[in-house]
Amino acid sequence: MAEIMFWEAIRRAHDEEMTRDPLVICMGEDIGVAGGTYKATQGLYDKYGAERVIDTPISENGYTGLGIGAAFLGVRPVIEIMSVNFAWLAMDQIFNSAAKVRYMSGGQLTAPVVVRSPGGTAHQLGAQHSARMEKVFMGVAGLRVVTPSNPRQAYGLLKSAIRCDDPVFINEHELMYNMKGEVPDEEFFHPLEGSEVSREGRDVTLFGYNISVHWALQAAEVLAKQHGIDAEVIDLYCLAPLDREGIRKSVSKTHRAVIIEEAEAPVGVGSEVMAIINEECFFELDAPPVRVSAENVPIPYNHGMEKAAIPNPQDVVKAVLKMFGK
Amino acid sequence: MAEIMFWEAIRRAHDEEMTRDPLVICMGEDIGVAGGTYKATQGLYDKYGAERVIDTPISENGYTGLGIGAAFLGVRPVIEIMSVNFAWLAMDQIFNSAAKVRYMSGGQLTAPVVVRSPGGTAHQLGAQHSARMEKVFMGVAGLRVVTPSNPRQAYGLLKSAIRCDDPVFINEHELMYNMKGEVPDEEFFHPLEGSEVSREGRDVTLFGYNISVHWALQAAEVLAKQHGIDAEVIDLYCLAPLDREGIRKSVSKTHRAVIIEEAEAPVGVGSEVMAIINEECFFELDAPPVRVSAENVPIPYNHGMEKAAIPNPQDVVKAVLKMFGK
Amino acid sequence: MDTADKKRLLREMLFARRFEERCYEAYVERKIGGFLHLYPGQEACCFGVMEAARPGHDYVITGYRDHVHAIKCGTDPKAVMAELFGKETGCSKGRGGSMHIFDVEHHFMGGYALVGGPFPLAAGMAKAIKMKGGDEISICFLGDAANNQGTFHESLNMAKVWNLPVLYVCENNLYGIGTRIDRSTAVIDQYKRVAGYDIPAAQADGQDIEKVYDAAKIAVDHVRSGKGPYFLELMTYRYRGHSMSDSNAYRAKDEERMWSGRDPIILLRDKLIEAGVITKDDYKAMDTEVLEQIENDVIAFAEDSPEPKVSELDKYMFADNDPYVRGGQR
Amino acid sequence: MDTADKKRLLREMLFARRFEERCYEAYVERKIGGFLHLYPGQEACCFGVMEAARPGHDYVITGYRDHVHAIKCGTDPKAVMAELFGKETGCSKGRGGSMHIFDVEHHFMGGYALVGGPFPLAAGMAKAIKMKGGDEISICFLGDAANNQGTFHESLNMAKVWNLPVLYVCENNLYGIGTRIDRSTAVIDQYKRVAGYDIPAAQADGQDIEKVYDAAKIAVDHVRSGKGPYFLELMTYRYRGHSMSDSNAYRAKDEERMWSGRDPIILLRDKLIEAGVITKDDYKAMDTEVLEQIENDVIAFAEDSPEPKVSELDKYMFADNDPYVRGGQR
Ligand SMILES: Cc1ncc(C[n+]2csc(CCOP(=O)(O)OP(=O)(O)O)c2C)c(N)n1
Ligand SMILES: Cc1ncc(C[n+]2csc(CCOP(=O)(O)OP(=O)(O)O)c2C)c(N)n1
Ligand SMILES: [Mg+2]
Ligand SMILES: [Mg+2]
Repeated sequence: MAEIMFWEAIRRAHDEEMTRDPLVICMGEDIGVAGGTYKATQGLYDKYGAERVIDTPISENGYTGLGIGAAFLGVRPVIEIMSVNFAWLAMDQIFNSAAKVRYMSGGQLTAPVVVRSPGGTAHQLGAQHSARMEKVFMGVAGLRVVTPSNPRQAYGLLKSAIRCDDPVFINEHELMYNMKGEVPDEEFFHPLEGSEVSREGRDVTLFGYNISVHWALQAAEVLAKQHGIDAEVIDLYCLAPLDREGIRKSVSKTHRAVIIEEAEAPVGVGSEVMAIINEECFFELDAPPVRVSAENVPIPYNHGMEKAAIPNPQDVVKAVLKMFGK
Repeated sequence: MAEIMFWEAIRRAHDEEMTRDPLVICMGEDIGVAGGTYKATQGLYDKYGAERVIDTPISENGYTGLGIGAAFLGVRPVIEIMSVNFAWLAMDQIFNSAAKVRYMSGGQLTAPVVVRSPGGTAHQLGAQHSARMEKVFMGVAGLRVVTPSNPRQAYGLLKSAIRCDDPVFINEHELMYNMKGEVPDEEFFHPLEGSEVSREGRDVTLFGYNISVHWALQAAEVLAKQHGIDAEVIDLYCLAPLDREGIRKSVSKTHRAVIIEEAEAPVGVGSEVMAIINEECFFELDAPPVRVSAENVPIPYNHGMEKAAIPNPQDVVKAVLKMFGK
Repeated sequence: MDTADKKRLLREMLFARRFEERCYEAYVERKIGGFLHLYPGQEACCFGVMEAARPGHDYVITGYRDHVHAIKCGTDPKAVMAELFGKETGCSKGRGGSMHIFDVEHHFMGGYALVGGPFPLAAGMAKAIKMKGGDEISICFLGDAANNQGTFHESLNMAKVWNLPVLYVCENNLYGIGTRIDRSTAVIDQYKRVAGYDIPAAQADGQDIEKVYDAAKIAVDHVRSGKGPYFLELMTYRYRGHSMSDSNAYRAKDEERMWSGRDPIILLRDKLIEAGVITKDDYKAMDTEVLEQIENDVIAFAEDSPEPKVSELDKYMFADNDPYVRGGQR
Repeated sequence: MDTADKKRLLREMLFARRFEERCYEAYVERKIGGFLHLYPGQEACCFGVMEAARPGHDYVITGYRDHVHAIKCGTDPKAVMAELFGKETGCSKGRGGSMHIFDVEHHFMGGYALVGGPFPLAAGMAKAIKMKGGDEISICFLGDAANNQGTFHESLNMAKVWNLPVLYVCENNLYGIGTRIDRSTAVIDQYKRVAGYDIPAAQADGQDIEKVYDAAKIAVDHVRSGKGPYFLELMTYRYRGHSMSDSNAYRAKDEERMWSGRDPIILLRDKLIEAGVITKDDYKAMDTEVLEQIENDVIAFAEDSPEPKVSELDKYMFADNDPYVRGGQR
């Protein structure tokens, strides 16, 4: 089992699937000749050529729709939207076409596209390049939404997403492409639904996804070492549909929940997980669930302000300590 | 105080503001010569002319952005998007430009636009014309979101939205334009924040907004008459920011909450109100809060299936009875 | 097109006309719900183009005004009417409705309700055809006002850059709902807008099916031969309001009269009568036969068909038991 | 442009060049964060156009490559650098950063990071100007690749239909990040794409400021005189990578050499030297002066300025105490 980087894991999944199936293609801005802004498609242009590794014009709604139309006839496009902020431009095709076509055609047509895009606040990219949009993708029926927290998931989720007959949105993170992690050498397919216990614990459940899993894990270390609190960390790699059963199980064990999300709080992952807890295991709760979210502002450029706008492991620790009355 | 229709109330607000301020304009598809799909701008073209009552091309992102640019220089555009489904096309300009420009310019520029659009499931309009998108508008920092439930609010909210210096999205409903209601004869301005007690009650709070307020009120009647349950109905006419204090107050009184929304449940108004209840008054709860939402599917055309996909007053009654163990 | 073809086309167009008129009635009778956009006046566009193409083989996609296009591709009119009635036997299983007619078997890839939505989808289908090496082409029928949508621009550019086998047919009926084209559009002749993409384009009379056919022949041959996209504009007119909820008050009576004088069915009928191919009585008999077929066959089927089951509300949302969902494999 | 103007413009362009180069260094020193897009190579575009327009009076809007445009409009370079340093004294109060320079007082209406975003905003400003009856014009500077965005199409159409006083300037530097224009765009000459909107258009050499000025004069006069929109394409080249994170590996060395041989500053300098307006030494002195100004004045100011207060994180999200929020009135 090799340690590889997040971007390498994505690249490998592309590569294997493109070797296997000549109808798998990838497309996006600067993914071909330039190899992709975050290298997720590096080398594929030379290997598979311009017909299958497609540098698109800056036409987000257009090329996303084009990918969807190709998928109608059996092509399997992996569409990269360079930054999730630009995905607003493509929402029409993602939701009005891809997410609805199977249903409204009575099951005749399906759009097995994968749309991948990095969301999240990176380093001082400013208000128009720091959106966290997972909540938007999760809220509309017809789309699967997954979000890897490590190279293994990045690889396995993309593999499954390409082969799955439903449209899948993969929410990545600009700050995570160079993260290292183990990925099995043999091919594998990560489930597109469910959740994962990243750390077992008894006292409180920390729900995270994508980057916030790491904040949760860091917080759990501090809580264990410095405060004697044994936190369980659940990785919600699937955001739509959320794993109600996994959420219930953990909260029924720990009786306490903190949800950590990088986005501003309103109608976000935090609120939805809370709602599920209320619906599934309200009476198991020993304390009100808590969300640790971003400040409700557009993201400022200034470094200090940017950091203050986004949650961090320390905020998680604080939230847990407060919950325990410490 | 005259009884007028919902569309007349909107028309009146437009008319008064356009008379007062020559920089108030309205724009949208077929709003001018044709008078507006739902008559909200009827007669204004003849009265104010083509420069101020603008029939736009079918270019949602374009004309929304144009309105925002005009607002930079002091124009006050009221932009109608004929159906909220088409708003996906304009999200880029709404969020990336209007909602962020004040912040990222350090307060120098603001985009005092009003975007009005009917959302909701009407009568068999199918999957691509039945979206309920309030959740999408609520989740991103920088936009105000209001949603009138009656002609008085429709009038007063639009009046305030036009004059407010922030961008405001007004979520209307296709099925409500012909609803009648009293609107004061004298000019008035409805607050853009807060919530309203539509019916006082002791036993349970029903949270609704826009059309679901009416389902809640109907359910409350049934509950009172047939089951001796006295429901309070709160009208969340402001969805961003939600009225935490109003929510807390009511739940602290009734100790029970049901949130009714026409949209599919994930990351919706229901989950956010639940989260707020958990954060504000968890220990006041006598029962887990409950959401009454749509089925999590694209909306089917068939009449019976469509009805089954969307909640109704009966569902609210059932949810309350279940909560009371009846 | 030989004489037999023309006679057949006359009947096909007449059938389409009567089909749509019957939809109107069924809507008034509340058998059909939702938005209903009818095609009368524009028949020569669809029939002329598809006659030059290969219905059922070439992939066709369009907007919400879609019943006739599906029928011409080979969809059973019964299945279209049943769809409008919201029945399980409808071509979209009652889930789609008037704006979402689908018949993948006949390569009718759907009606879509977002104006401009099909532009990129059509280019995508063309991309797939090209990758798979087939001799089909992708044909996208849309209206004039749709060309103001950004997707028009984006799709035409990509279609040209990647040399995709897609034929864009613009049915220019001079209006987008109640807005006359010159009030929304800088350049009225839509085929001229395509210069910015270096795509060959032509304009033809959309009321005369022979002219449509001739223009479409060139277009289809161009695309099928691998020369890339083509744009064909057909000048036409819709007789009714935009949809059933449209009062149609915005058009001058003169204009309407002028266009009804150029009815595509009457034009072809009169030509065939003049040429001695049919008589007036033949035409009347044809009409009676068409009306009977629609009533006894099409409407009866739609009426008698069952509704979809409410218990199957979430059928078709996702693929059934897709193994990848649980980490399995196919 | 008389001789004095040319001399002034030489200094202005040189200042812009040195300013940008100093940004590069500051970025390497980690004084500047985020994405940084620099302007060297393209200076004659902005300075030539704005010389023909009225800086500080006409409204200007552009993309993320925006520092120099703001400075030419009249923004204090100190405030621009302070913005890049994320300081409270920055022209956007440290909230915007490199891609979001704003200076409304000087009618510099912002840099925007979404490619194609400013197209409709510029048309909207033109709409406001027209309604208010001013003699300003709206000027939108964007790149070549931006023209593939749907907003380009939508905005140009509206600008023409409503006859808006907007000048679109396309700085065609042949690349959108690493993608060469012919790989993404069906028609290379961008001014030809505008035929589909019936908007007058021209192409000019973007390296020779006199040619830019001459072309821009015609354009600006057209727009200001009420004749509606205009599209001006300027052929140019950026010397550096797209942004600081761009390796710039995709361009041929030959091509780069060819373009650096047509440096807008050197071209003007040599003309002025040849004409005897300045000497080589004058130019050197000018350069020294510019460099000192940037170091002692601009950088020092940015360095010494305070950071914004974290406690003011939600300042500027909404208007302060807007009475309508609570149902009051102004
Ligand atoms: C994105 C979007 N915007 C607006 C509408 C509303 N709408 C439906 S049809 C139509 C007019 C389209 O006109 P045209 O493209 O000329 O086609 P026609 O109806 O004349 O065949 C409009 C504005 C829509 N369905 N989708
Ligand atoms: C909507 C959107 N899509 C993609 C990007 C990423 N991006 C930033 S600049 C750029 C290239 C733009 O090229 P061009 O318009 O020619 O301007 P130039 O940078 O050459 O001045 C791209 C693709 C973006 N910022 N916004
Ligand atoms: Mg039309
Ligand atoms: Mg460029």
